[in-house]
Amino acid sequence: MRQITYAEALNEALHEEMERDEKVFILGEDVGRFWQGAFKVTKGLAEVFGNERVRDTPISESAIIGVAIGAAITGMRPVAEIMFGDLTTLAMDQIVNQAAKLRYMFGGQTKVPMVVRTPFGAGVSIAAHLSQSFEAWFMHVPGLKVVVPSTPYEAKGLLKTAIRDDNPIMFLEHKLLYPIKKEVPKEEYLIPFGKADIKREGKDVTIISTLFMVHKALAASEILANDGIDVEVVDPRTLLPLDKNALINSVKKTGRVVIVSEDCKTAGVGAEIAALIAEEALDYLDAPIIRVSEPDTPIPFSPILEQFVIPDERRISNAVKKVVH
Amino acid sequence: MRQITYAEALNEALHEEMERDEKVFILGEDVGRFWQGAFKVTKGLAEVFGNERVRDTPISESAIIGVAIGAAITGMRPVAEIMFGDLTTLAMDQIVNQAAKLRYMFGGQTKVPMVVRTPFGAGVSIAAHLSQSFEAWFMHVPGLKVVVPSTPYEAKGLLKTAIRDDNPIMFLEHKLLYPIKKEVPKEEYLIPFGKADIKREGKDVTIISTLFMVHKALAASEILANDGIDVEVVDPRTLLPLDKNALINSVKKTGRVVIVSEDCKTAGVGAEIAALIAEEALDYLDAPIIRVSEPDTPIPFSPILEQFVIPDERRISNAVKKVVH
Amino acid sequence: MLDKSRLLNIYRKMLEIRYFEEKVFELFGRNLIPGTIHLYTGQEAVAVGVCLALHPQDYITSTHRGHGHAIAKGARLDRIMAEILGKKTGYCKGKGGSMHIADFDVGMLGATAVVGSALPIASGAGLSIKLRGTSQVVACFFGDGASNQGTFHEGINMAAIWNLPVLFVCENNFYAMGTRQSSVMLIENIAERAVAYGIPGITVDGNDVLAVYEAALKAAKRAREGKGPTLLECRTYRQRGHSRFDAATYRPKEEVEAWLKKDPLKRFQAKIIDMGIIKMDEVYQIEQDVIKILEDAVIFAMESPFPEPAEALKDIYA
Amino acid sequence: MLDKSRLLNIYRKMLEIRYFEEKVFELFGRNLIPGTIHLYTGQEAVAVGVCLALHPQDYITSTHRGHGHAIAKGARLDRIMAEILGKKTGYCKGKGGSMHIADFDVGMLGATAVVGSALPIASGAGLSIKLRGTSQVVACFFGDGASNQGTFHEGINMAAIWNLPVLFVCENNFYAMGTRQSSVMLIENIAERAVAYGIPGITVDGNDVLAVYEAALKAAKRAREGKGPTLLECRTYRQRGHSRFDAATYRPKEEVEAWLKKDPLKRFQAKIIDMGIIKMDEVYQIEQDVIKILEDAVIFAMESPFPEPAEALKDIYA
Ligand SMILES: Cc1ncc(C[n+]2csc(CCOP(=O)(O)OP(=O)(O)O)c2C)c(N)n1
Ligand SMILES: Cc1ncc(C[n+]2csc(CCOP(=O)(O)OP(=O)(O)O)c2C)c(N)n1
Ligand SMILES: [Mg+2]
Ligand SMILES: [Mg+2]
Repeated sequence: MRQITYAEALNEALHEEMERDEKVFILGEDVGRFWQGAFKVTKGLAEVFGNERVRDTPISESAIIGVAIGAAITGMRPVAEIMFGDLTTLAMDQIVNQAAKLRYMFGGQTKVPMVVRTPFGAGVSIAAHLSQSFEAWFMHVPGLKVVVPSTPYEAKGLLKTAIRDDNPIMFLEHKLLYPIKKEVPKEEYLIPFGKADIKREGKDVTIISTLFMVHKALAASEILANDGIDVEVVDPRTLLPLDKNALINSVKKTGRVVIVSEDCKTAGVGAEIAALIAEEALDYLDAPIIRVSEPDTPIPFSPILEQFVIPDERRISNAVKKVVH
Repeated sequence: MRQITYAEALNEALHEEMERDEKVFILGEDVGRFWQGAFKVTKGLAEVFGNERVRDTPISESAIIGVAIGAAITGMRPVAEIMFGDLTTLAMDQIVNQAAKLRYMFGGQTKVPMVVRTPFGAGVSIAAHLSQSFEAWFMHVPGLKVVVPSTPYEAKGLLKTAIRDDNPIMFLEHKLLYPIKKEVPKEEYLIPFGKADIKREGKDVTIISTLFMVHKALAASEILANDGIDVEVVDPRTLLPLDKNALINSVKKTGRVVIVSEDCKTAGVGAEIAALIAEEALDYLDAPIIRVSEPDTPIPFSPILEQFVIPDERRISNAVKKVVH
Repeated sequence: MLDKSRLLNIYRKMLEIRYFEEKVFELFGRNLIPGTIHLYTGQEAVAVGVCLALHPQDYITSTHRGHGHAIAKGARLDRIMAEILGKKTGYCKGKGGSMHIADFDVGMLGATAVVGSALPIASGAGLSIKLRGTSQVVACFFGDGASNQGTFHEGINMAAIWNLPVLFVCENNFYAMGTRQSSVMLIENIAERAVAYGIPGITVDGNDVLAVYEAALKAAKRAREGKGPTLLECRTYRQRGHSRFDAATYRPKEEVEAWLKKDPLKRFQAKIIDMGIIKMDEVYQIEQDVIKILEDAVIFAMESPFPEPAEALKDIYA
Repeated sequence: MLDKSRLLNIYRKMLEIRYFEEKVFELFGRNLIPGTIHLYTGQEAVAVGVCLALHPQDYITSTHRGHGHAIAKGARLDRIMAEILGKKTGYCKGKGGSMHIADFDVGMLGATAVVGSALPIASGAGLSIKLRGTSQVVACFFGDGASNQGTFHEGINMAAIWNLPVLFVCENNFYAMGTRQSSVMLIENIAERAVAYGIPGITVDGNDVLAVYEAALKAAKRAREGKGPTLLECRTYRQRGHSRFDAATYRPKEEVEAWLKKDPLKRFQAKIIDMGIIKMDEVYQIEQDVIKILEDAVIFAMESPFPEPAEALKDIYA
């Protein structure tokens, strides 16, 4: 099968959905023909669909989201790009109080079909303001859906599903994933929300991880296989809705679980998943649940410091060994 | 001992600290002499300390926090009030990217001694925009401290500590606590951060809860005592730093734990506490960890709906009975 | 000049709002309304004047002080009242309450309790109009206090650069809770802020419903012609406190009295009587009509059931 | 008129920034700098002109394009360079990098990577000055792009109503990444936005260091007298791409060439030579001096150790 990058997969999804439905349009800073997106995800789209449907905005994150909401509740299907995930902090009222709640507050009179695409993640040495991951915040907001694609295949299939969904979607990408090249079918496909994917089958330990950490978990699993530890890697693919059954079934099978996420440990993604297991599958656990994540620090600039805080194969392996022994 | 309300206790703390240290000042919407704070916490302070030190601001939440930061890094000790906790969404960049990270990003060159006071919580029928609780978000932000006083005694002692602390403090109050009247010593006292308080000793089950839920947990405990269930109620008092030892010791003693918080369940305060226990005290658990919280919904307006989503004594009791049997 | 039937309609709408709000005040006093209320009393000319300049398919966005906007845009009194009482038959099934009235069927896109948050949303509705190629416009109501929010700046600027059909209607009632406009901005007329976005800014007497109407009509025409947004400042006054709990002692007595003399309803009534457009018995007839539909609305609302508790778990996702 | 030594100092500072940035560009090309860089080349007259109008104890806040601000305010080249290289001896111990240079000892309150976020922080420093009763002022640098952020509106308004001693210095280089100023605002001069806050707004040629200096001096004087903030727009141009990865092909060639002719450094050099203030050999001498301290700075930075990994866990709390 042909291989394309994660960025190209996203681009294809946007292209196809804009072609399919003229209500779909894009807005964001520098998404248009001059820059084509900070990570080139909107490459070529302005040329094909014009400046009206691929709109460069001022640097106004709050209004980008607000405008998307207003368009969504009056019949359009906007896809908004926020250049860095950290900058969603500038638009939290619009995301959390408006997009997520309008339907509920108005008793179901409206729906808010919109997608907010934004990249999280560290690893490119751009320091504390542009390297965070706080998926967990959005999991805490009913009304939103939270999508976390880990491969080009998922990026395309989930983005197409997101654009067709009638709810506000936080579509969270990862900077280090954009250049990753993998197989993506040419034929149209959609990936449903709330369906985890078992990225590697195994019987000894379950690793639950998302986004870029899926790749580190897989790499760690290969190393562990040499030590005779057979790891199952489960990628939830959407954090809200979360495929609880798939996670719990894997834990029931292995009895041991390590959760790997790139966010700060306290009150992060790992907390929710661990709590879920402690609530619903405690009796199947043969060892404590270990969370591997960033320590509770901002992301530092210097690569030596940055690499120290980002979870790596070694820390993942150690955690797995700890729950196995 | 004399009794004063939670609002009065906060007011006394502000009064005393402003008297003690002229660097302390207050800013926020309608905190001044005309309104004296939406919940009257700043009552009388403008009269005593003048408009310069008790400053009414425009409706500009982001600038309220930003101005506090600028003052804090240049030698002042601001106490900012955000009228409703939900509105911190308008200032998240300033809170999360600036206040919490400046010290770190600048290699320790500065400190950011400021307090953000704001009320969370439902129960007064003012609907989805003004009734949320998302303490968990702030727990996920290294650099912040998160304070959650449940009684007038704690309100005063913790606020004084917060004002003297050299870090940015999210001081989270609860609307329904303001009128609660309880004993508060006249003599000066401080309450250290990171020290949980056992609000009720018991041996059968541990309830961990904060803010207004402490009172519901205590009420539920009395009912459960009649059924012969001896509940221990632990109030962490600060969520960041979190007194892990106190929580874990109580769990070790009782072997059973229910976490009660008023936020939405998914990725809430209960998630972090449950994950912590599943990681560090799994072997002591005799039953799954149950979280009692709001379901994953926005807060509805009509009292009959609102009361349905807020955790109550009945739901707390049921959860306790479930972990006991 | 407007014809008689439209003038009478203006009068009726303003009266509906006035009496509705006084009824809400009364019901609140009788403990029948949960939460809090922010009454529109005294500001009726703004909502009515602006909405008269709109077509049925046009949109509005509203605020915490939004009953008047909903009524002026054509929402039903009974269902607004039912919502305020937290009933199942309310516009939002009891989930929204006084601060979140919405009626999408009449183009009322809902009220927000986060001050200033509707400005970018209104711009978004304007963008949608442009992209869909209809001739609608959006009127976005907000207060003097809201004009200091970052969303004011971002929302209006975006509408300006894209020539979106939006009327940004600032209801300058000179106070945001207890905070005077003059203490939180150095300029006198909020409309001056239009300069920052290169769009027209107009200040009108917000207690003169015809002045508001004419300014709004001009702005709507401009918007429909693709010439972009207008910032329309209507200077008015809330005759009651900020919310039900506020005695508004921070306002000088003389100021309140001076504004009461400029009451928009009385002024308009006097005007149409003076002009010979309406006679006292017609005034009386309209009054009776309004009282009657309001009574029916109250009965409807009072007799409606509360929602089932489990309704709280619905409408989270589409 | 400024005396010779100050004029020479201006020249030296501008040259320090220019050469520093060219060195950063070179080191980045050699893969010695992690992350990205945003060079100040071409905008030197703004930082130098403004900081010349400030006292040592005054404050500045800075942006992602901040090396020049730090140098102009008196920060050391060697420690800035060490920070950019991620070294332990950098101003932030390697935790901040190019986008977060700070030197509190010289009143440089740090650079932010969140566009527009420093405006309210600068106002806060201004409030602190007022409350502490010192005669300091704050200069807040930001770009044309930043002026569309909500924080611009909120931050300036708050400084205005409280008469805070802040110079809001907008470096209008006509682009925010690939986005032209004219496509994201309808007005030509960003200084016009001052009208919205009732404060002075001044537009100057940002490539004329003396014009910048004079405007800043006037604004600083006003601020020190308790008369409040000024919005000072300096029209300038970045001679390179937005960041190291950007070839800036979105800019018309003629535009770039026209601006290169207005190069602030060459213009100032020509001026002081024409005026007879400085002779070519003095120019040469300054150049040699700057090259020397820059060489030393690079050696210092290159030879400095990287931080210990565990340094990542420090400085989170005071
Ligand atoms: C963003 C935000 N800040 C503060 C509040 C609390 N609050 C509710 S109404 C109000 C005053 C609003 O004033 P204005 O915009 O002038 O409208 P008015 O009440 O005069 O109609 C405030 C501060 C809020 N709801 N939202
Ligand atoms: C709030 C925010 N939005 C977007 C970005 C990404 N970004 C970094 S620099 C920049 C352009 C800034 O333009 P301007 O303010 O004019 O400054 P200049 O780069 O021209 O110096 C953008 C969009 C950011 N860092 N912060
Ligand atoms: Mg007002
Ligand atoms: Mg620029």
